Amino acid sequence: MNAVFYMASAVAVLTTLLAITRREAVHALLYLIVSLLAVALVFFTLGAPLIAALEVIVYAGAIVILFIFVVMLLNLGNAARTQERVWLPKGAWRAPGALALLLGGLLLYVLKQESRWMPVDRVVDVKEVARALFGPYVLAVEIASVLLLAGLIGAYYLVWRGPIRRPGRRD
Amino acid sequence: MYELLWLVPALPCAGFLILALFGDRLPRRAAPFIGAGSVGFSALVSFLIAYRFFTAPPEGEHFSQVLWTWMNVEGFTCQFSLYLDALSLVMCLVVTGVGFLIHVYSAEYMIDDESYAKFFAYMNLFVAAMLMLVLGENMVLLYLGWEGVGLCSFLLIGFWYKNPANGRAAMKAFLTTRIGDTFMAIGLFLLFVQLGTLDIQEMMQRASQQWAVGSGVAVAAALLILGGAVGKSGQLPLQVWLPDAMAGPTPVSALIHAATMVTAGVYLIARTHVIFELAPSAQFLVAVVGAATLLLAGFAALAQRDIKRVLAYSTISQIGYMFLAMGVGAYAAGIFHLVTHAFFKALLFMASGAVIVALHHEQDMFKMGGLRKKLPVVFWTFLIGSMSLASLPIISSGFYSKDLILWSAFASEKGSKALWFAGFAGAFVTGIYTFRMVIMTFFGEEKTHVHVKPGWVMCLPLVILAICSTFGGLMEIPSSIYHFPLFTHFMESALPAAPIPHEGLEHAELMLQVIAVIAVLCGLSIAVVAFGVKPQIARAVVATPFGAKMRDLLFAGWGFDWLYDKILIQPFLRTARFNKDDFVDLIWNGIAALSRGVHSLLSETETGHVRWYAATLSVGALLALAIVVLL
Amino acid sequence: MMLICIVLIPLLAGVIAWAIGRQNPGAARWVCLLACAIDLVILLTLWNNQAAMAAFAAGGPWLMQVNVPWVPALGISFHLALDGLSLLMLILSAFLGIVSVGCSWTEIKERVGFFHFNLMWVLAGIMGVFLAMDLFLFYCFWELMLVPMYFLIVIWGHENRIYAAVKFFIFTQFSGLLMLLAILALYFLHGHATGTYTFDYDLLLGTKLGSGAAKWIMLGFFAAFAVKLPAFPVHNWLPDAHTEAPTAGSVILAGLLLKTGAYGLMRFVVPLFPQAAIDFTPVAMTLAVIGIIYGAVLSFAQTDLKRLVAYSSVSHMGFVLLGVFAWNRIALQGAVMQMICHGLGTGALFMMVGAIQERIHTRNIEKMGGFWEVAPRMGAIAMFFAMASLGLPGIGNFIAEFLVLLGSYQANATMTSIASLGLVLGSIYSLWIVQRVFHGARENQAKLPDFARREIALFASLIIALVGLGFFPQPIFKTADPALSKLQQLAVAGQGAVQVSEAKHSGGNS
Amino acid sequence: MASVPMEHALVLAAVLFALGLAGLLVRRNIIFMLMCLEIMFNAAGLAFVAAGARWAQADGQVMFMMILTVAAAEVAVGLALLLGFYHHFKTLDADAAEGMRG
Repeated sequence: MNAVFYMASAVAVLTTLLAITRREAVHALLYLIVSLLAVALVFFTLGAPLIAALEVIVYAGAIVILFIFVVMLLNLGNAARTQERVWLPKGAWRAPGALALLLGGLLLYVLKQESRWMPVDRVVDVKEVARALFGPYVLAVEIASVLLLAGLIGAYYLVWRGPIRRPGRRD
Repeated sequence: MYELLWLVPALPCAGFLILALFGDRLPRRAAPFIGAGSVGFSALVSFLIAYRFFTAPPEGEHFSQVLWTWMNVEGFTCQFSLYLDALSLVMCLVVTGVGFLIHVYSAEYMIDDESYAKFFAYMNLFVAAMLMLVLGENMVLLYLGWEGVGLCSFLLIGFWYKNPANGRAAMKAFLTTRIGDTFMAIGLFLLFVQLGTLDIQEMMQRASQQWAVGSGVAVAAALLILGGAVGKSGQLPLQVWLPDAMAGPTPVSALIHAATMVTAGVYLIARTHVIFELAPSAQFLVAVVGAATLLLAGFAALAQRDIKRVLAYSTISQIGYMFLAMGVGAYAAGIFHLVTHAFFKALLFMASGAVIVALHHEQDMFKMGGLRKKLPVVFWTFLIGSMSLASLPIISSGFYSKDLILWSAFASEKGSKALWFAGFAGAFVTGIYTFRMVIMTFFGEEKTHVHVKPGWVMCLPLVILAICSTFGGLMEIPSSIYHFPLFTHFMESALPAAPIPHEGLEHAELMLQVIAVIAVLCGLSIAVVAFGVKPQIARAVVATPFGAKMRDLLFAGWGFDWLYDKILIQPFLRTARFNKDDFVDLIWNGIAALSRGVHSLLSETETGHVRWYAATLSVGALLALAIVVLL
Repeated sequence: MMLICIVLIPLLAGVIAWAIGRQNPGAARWVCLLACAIDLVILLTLWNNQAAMAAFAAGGPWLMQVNVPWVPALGISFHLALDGLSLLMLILSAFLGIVSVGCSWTEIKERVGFFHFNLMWVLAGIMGVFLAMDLFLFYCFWELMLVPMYFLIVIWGHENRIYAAVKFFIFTQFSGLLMLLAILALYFLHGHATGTYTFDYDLLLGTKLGSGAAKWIMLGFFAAFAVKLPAFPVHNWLPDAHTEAPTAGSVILAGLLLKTGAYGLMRFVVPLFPQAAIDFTPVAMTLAVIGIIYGAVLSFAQTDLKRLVAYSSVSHMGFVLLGVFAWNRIALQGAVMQMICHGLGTGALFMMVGAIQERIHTRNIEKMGGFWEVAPRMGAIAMFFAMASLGLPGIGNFIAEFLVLLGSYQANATMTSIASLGLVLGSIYSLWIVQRVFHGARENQAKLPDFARREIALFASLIIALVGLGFFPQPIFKTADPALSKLQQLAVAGQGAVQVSEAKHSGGNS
Repeated sequence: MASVPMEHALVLAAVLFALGLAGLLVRRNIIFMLMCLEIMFNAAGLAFVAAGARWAQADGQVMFMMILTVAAAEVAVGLALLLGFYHHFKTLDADAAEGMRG
């Protein structure tokens, strides 16, 4: 199982790296799917099968598909690809890369300070999660539902091009 | 009878109110009746009170009438109250009497003016204020009148407001006197703090009890009061406004700038003589100021072209005599000269006004001449006035009063030969400029055609005043001629008696009179010769370089205007203009500019690029983390 | 209850005016006029109540007061109280309220309802300031009068109004915040020392403070009041705000807003921090004298007529500052008188400028001249107010300036002598107005109708008031006297307390 | 059950987060920026799950589900905004919207 974890981790890092560097959106999304699947595997090795499933269903299944839909909607062609070349010269990576490296390094440094090698060896199954979710966290669940509703309405409103008269403005 | 005292100032005040509020709605003919009438009734009341004062003097020879409590705060009380004694009675009579005649005169003089009612309104207000000045029981009330007459002077000098020069003259007059007034106000504060009251009689009493002769406070107070007096009375160094004040209508010059207001300084010193007695050095300064002024102004009068400016300088000079009298402690003599001066100077102004009107508002003497035949009444009255001004012996009132002053300057303890000589020299100069004026105006050939002849309304006051200036002096006849000190005797209840002459000077008086008379006659003959018989003499004198320069200097009134312009007015104007935009604003706007600079610096970081925001966000997170972890 | 009404009436009138202003501007004006008139009547009735006045003069705490807990947990109460000083200021406010509604009758044509709303709310704020005896409430009113004033300038002002309004707002707001800090410091120090945390004026009086703390807290108050007054060198907001504000705004600013500063000095600064105030006196008097002279010189230099009048306010209010810090009865009475007379006189001058501007559409003095010829009534009235401005005896201003100088001469002769120069400089700019605008040859050929009946009535009421005060100032003195006497006693008592505590302190040490 | 140390999982989370950040900062295309945001969300969730697993508690997973919710809502709104953005600016360049420039 350890080996699975490390291999999955390696795959996740690699594909994420590839995903953020692609010029073509669809390529990047495909790499992203792989990355997410790898992370789902990591969840599984960490003893969280429910989360692993959710990762696959929601992230890889729903969110990324949403992205793909949008890419399709926009119908970006060759122009976008050449555009991307202009937007992404080699030098563009320097500063952000350094910044990210610094942040990552700092995080790793923190981990090294605290390192005590705590093993993870127990599965927390669906039942336990469900108990927590509908026990102490029930309010959070409700809030999350409201959040989703707000997201829904917001998204709907933002893309709707119907005959809306903007309120609060006199002519 | 005395209870009617309040009517004396109230009547002109009522006249002012009626004319000011309804002046433009009343028929034009009503204005002089209200204007002169109110003053006339006021004069009548004054005369009745005066009669009563002679026949049945009030207890203590003074009478005070409290009208209402003006101010009463803890530590300071001030009544709105009138005070009548011999001094204020005399002033009252002069103000209302001469004032009435001048009002009558103006009824014709101003008849063509569009603001006929306004003129009488201002004149009435002036009379009311002047009466408050002389009747006020305390210094605050006196100050009320003091400033009130200043206001009226301002209004009336600038009466013909369309000419900006008149406005400037008015402003100059007000501001110059205001400088003096401010000294006086500080004097009042000092007196109040030291003596705890501003009631004049109370104040004088306490001063004489609390202060030693020559004490610093007394000198300071006296000097500050002198500052006020000097400003109002056009004495050195604040005399510059008076010649310019002639921009006003001639009746105004007669009433305000000759007979009454300008003598307020003399009245003030007489009123507060106790303080001056306590401050001998200040009193000596009064005499010196008077002597210097009478000489400087007398010489300046020699070179003037404008007939009214000659009279203005002669007024300054004559008030110099009064100051001289005050300075040597001959208060009654000074007041006596004030009275006679009011007669003859009002007469001279009004007569010159008649000339000016007759010549269609021509004031330049060089364009006059030969009016003796054309305007006989004016000529004779002007001549009588001139004789008084030059103090020709026996037949003029000016002789008696000026003689008394000269004698006091010579003989009193505070007097000295130098002061007498100044007065004597002044008399000589007076003789010259007076008859220069008479000769240039009424003799010689006619240069300007006579336009209108004065009617009886203008002539009557002239005649009355001519009589007064001839016989007014008989109130006081010197002992060398016939001992009859009616006036000084009457004043004794209010003012200390004239200083006792030194022993062994009994015969000196007559001798001095003779010398003075000779001087005056010399002056007269010089004038007759140089300006009448042989005008080329005067011309020759002026033609020399020194003479020309001298004439210019005298014409400009010794250059005081120039001096003040250089050392006071220009610096003030320059400072004001320089700092017009208020340099303090620079500081505040500087702070604003600084914060605006910092703002624009910071707003450079607001690029509007969302990635830049994300980057700065993560830098911030990085820093926060680093601080937590590494420290 | 009456006191709440006094503040409430203008507030309500403002709301009503706003509500009906769009349909019927005339009704909005009448509502506001009526509200001010009702206030004035109420106040005059109070003034006329001899029994209450006598009781107060005999040593009663207040003429009238309302004290309701507001936020008891923090020691905040709704405490309004009236004494002679406040009463006079309130009468002045109501009177000038009428005048300012009257003078904007034809000037304001846009958004009439909202204009009157702001006007009434400023007025209510000012009245509240004069009444509030709870420091928190006082601060609330202090801010209440600020915001509508800002709107008055920024909406109905002249060319450069935004700059002026922002400047006004920043100056007053910043100094107001300093005062808030001082109030809180006082609150906490008092609470810490006594255990009762309160904002109540009566209770805070006599708080024992260390001299350092007292000094700083006093300065916090002083800053706010000095800006409002305005004292040199924080006067710069005033010329701009006055110049750009609509006429009614200028009248309220000059007539009332400035008085809140003076009132605050009398009511709070000296009684709360007597010793600190005494230590501060030389500085304050110097500022006052500089203000008198500086304002007068600058006033003369201006070419904008309204700015000229505005700088004259700086000069005149210097006398108030001088009088307050001289802190004897004569000077204080003079200062109260000056507050009233300056309110009336300068308000009238601003109305005059407003009227001229309405007619010839400029305030530039160089484009004026010879107006007397066509508008003699205007000229005569201007002459009167110029004379009031230079302190001519017989007009209330003279009484005020004379008493201030008389009183402060006792406190500091040198300063007073220098301040007296202000009398001369004051006459320069006052006469300059008359000389430049009304005398001389006709400069501006624009049509210049003389004052109509409405304007005559307004000015006549002001003239009558000023002349009345000039000859019969005694009622004012009588009304203010018990209040001033109490304030003086408080100051003396507080000063004594400080001295005693300091003596104890040093005694304990030795 | 293997015993993966929690720290290693956290290291993975940190690396993924840093990669996401780098991508976010460097890409101008809004689609990529949104993708990178998702990566970062995911990394954060991973950290929660790892920590939860260490203590054998369900709370970590619950938190992940919350994050998931937020991420879902975010991507919905974000993509809607993206569409609107593209409609308005005719480009996907994030730098095109600089109306907030100071």
